Amino acid sequence: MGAPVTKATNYRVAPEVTRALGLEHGLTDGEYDRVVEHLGRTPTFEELGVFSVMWSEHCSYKSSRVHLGRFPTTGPRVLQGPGENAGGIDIGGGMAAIFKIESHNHPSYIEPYQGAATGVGGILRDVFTMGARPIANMNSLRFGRADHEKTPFLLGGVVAGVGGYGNSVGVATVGGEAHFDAGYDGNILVNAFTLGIVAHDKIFRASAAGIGNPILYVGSKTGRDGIHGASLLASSEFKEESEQMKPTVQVGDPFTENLLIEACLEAMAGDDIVAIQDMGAAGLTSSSVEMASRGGVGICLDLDKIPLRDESVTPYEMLLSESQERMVVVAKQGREDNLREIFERWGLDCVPVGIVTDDGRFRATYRGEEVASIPVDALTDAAPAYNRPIAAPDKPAGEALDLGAIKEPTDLTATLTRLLASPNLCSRAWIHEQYDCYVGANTLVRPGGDAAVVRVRETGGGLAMTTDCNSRYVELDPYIGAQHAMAEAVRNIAVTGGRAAAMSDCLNFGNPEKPEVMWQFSRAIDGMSEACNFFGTPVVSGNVSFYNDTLGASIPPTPVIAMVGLVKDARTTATIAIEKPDQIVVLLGSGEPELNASEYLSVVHGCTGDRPPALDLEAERQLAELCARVIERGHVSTAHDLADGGLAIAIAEMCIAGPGIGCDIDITVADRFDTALFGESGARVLMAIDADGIDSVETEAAELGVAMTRLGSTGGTRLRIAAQGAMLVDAAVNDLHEAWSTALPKIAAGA
Amino acid sequence: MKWGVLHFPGSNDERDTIYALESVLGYHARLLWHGDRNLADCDAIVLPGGFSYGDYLRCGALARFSPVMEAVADFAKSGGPVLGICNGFQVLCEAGLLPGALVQNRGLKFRCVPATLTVENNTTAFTLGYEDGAQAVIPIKHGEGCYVADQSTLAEIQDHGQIVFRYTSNPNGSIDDIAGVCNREGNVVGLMPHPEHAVDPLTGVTDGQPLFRSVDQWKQAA
Amino acid sequence: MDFVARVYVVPKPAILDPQGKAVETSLHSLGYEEVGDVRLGKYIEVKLSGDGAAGVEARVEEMCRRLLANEVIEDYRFDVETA
Amino acid sequence: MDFVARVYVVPKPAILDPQGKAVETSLHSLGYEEVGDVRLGKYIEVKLSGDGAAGVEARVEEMCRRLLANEVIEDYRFDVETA
Ligand SMILES: Nc1ncnc2c1ncn2[C@@H]1O[C@H](COP(=O)(O)OP(=O)(O)O)[C@@H](O)[C@H]1O
Ligand SMILES: [Mg+2]
Repeated sequence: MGAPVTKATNYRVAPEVTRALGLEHGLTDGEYDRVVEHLGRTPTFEELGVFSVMWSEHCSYKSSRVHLGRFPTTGPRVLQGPGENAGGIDIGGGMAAIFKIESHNHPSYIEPYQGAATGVGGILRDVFTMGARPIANMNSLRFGRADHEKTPFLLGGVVAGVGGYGNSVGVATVGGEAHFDAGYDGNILVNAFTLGIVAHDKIFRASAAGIGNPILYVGSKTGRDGIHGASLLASSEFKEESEQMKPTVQVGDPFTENLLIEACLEAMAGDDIVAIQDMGAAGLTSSSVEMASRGGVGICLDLDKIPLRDESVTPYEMLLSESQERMVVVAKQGREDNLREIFERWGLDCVPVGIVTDDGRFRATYRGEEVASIPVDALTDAAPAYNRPIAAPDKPAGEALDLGAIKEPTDLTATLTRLLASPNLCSRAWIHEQYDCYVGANTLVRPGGDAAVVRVRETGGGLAMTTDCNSRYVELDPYIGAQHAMAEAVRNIAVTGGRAAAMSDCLNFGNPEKPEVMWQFSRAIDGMSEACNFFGTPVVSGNVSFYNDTLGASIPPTPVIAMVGLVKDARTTATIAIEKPDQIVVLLGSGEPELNASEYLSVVHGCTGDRPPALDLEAERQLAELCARVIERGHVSTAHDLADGGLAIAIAEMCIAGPGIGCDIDITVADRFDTALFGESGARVLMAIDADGIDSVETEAAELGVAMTRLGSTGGTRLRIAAQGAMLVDAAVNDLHEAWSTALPKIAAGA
Repeated sequence: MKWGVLHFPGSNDERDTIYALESVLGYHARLLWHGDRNLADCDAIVLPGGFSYGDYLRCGALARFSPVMEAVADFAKSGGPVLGICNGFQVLCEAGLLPGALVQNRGLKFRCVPATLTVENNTTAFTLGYEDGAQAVIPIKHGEGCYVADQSTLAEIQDHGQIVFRYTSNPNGSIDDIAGVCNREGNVVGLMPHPEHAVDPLTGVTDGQPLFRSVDQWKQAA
Repeated sequence: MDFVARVYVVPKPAILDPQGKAVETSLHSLGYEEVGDVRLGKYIEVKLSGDGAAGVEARVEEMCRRLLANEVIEDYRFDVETA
Repeated sequence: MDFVARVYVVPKPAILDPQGKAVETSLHSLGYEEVGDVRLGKYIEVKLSGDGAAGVEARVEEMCRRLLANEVIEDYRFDVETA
């Protein structure tokens, strides 16, 4: 003990550490033994807290690590693969794109506004920590049934939170996705993505170095928020009691984040910083431990120096707090004042709280007492890793489809209208109109189409980005389903004129202790890995979210793909909108529509089928190349891929997105009308092309071996779809627009 | 012409405004820090959009006390052209340099959509370049853009031609569809829509260009 | 001496209060039919020190006028208590 | 009988209150150095009818829990008066 302290100023609370307390902290018996072994003694209370968060599923990836190694993570463009705060790729002109997607599922279910908001805040920090200025956000959302009683509250809160944070912090939210499915009734998904750009030689890595270098604490003060928040919440099943974990709720302060971005970027532009890292899940502990581990050094923290919101915060709480908008900086010795000057000008705290040491230990002192001293290794490399049992489910998901029992609707116009107003196909405008998509002055293709495209001024080109996952497909076949998600992402990028370059992923799954969940997980990774190799799109960052279970039921497996592509020239992009009459409408690609697993089957007939549509990766690749080429060359500026809802939905969306111009098309129907109109498949794209551009597209298509069919032309104000002369659909674009655009506001209002 | 663009903590569109002014429109433009007490010989001042001081308490309420705002008030009084965009408009209202106030959208939600405006007064420093009654498409993006004023203020600004822009289709519940107003002299203008995001053909429409160009005419006439 | 000032800021009656209206509608739809008008304002708790209540009140009045309320759209009142 | 309920909702003490913090900083820079902690919450005035204060209070309590406050991050209190 150091100098005698009075009780009023010493807030160390240190209950006796026992195995039972270890178990309460979420450690298993075996893990507790290993803790004792690593230390050669019983841990202190603070050390127990540190082990429990560092070894949590969320921080240690203990169930997923053995599988993630299968992802291809290298390639000619990769500047930074997984392992840092975010991944990075070369985008030409000496510039890099830094990006990552991350989950904030459980916090968003407990408090949707703050959960979503702090999710956005966290992913932004992961990106600007690397030295990159964030220029685009996306969000991938899953809610329960549209008519579930909690859905309006959760939807409203999450969207307001994403917008509330992103708009205020000043980064454009340019895209995302939102789906409704009963499988998420008790466990919604909120995945947030950020992309930033930085010059190659300005990329920062969070690796502590330089024995004796000071460690600075920057940003908001530490409070009690989120003790065991993200880490433990995301590391166990969701139970009724979880809703009681209210002290774990974190509140975001986008204003401080905005200042933090500017101040950090300014500080990183100088030469005073060795490493910088945000305090994310498990706060101060995991940020310092990770920096120490990457640099192969030790870190010693003086907890008396931590800026506190409330003086009674204990050392245990300081180590575990997940208060937002905080960073840890390793400064060069003697440069602290330069840094303090910058941060203070932005109104931010910047205080030395420790030093880099050579003993390879994570140490923390409080009031002259050492409250923690742990080998860094024990917390990182030597953290538990489990090869959990894997078993395919006894019976396959879904039920075999008996097409004979699926009655074809008599009024296909009514069916189309109904589908356009269904929860998963209706307009997302209610969502993205709550997001500022203009700020930054770089948004070339705004939300509402396929991928979003953002300009890169330094290169004159652009970056296309999209998030995708059809979890029904994945549930029916995790391998093919995950590949469909990738193919759709590649297609979404291609139809805006980009070429998919690399990706991040957020693997949202159920309880990994269930062998069937691990089977889904492992199969999805295999499928994605194969597709990554095939498309040449390595995984540069990502996140795993397990334990998405409520009351024993797992969510549908949801490996969300966040794909980033390069657009050569900011002046040549395409959108889905039909802007002109008298253009020729063509269908490219040879995917054969199927009813199995389609949105139509689920909405109109209430069943799912038993497998996703067939997938042809080679066809996808050729089709994507064709789209990028013809758009790049300026032959085409209207293109849209076919995904959920099939051909009829896609063409309707193209009419709706423009000024109201209709089109007349005639399709060849082999079998059933509903299959032709609403069946789903991979590898199909629609384009509307000027008459004088059609030959060029035809030539390119022939060269790449992509089938091209002329379907009809644009014009008038009605969408007409005929098959071999018989009119199947005949609707005013205005009416379709009305059905499509009013559906989501009704869901949000609980109407 | 040299433009000064204020930078409060929490401003978001200040760099976009500089980009619009310099790279698209070819003016000189510079950032002015909220703690500065002079305007560095700028010929026109923009208060940009964003969330100054987090927009905590009320939008624009905390920014109006920044040291730089005293200089802006003097500049405005001496007839210098001052433009408040979105949050900048809110700051000007809070500072009493423009009449009225902005409150939460009637729909209670942030809205980011293109809005069509009618130019109601084309004699101000920022509208000389528009035809009288011209329409312009300029995006809005705000949660608190509902313009309010009491009856007497409303009558007064109506009588003095201080209503500068109206929405053709009201997106936020503003009284009388008001999207922008000016002071009596017409040198201080505030509007909720974002003209700086309506100048570059690559990112959308260009209907915001005349707004900035108007200042050239205003200066010449002065 | 330590005081706490409690400041209540409400939209002026002439100013529409869409948030209050929304709360009212929600309360009705939750079955609280006895509810009439709802107004939604701000509640600000300020801890401060001073020599006596009168002096503190004068200061708080000034804070309200300068910062805490915007008299174009809001009314305010407050009370001061020793903490 | 007509009543008015005044509901005060404030962020829980352990929860970050960035608004309150910002107001605090602003008051300091305006020269109110005597100001300590500031918390910013909501003030809700609900007009309602009922047979007696006790019944009305029970109803208001329920409204607070169900709608007016978010107990995950906020505390509330209220008083009821005849209007
Ligand atoms: N949560 C969201 N946030 C922002 N934009 C969204 C969101 N959900 C959907 N969008 C936008 O709506 C459009 C349609 O989305 P989606 O149907 O998922 O496209 P696709 O089928 O091409 O993947 C896209 O532009 C998408 O970015
Ligand atoms: Mg698409």
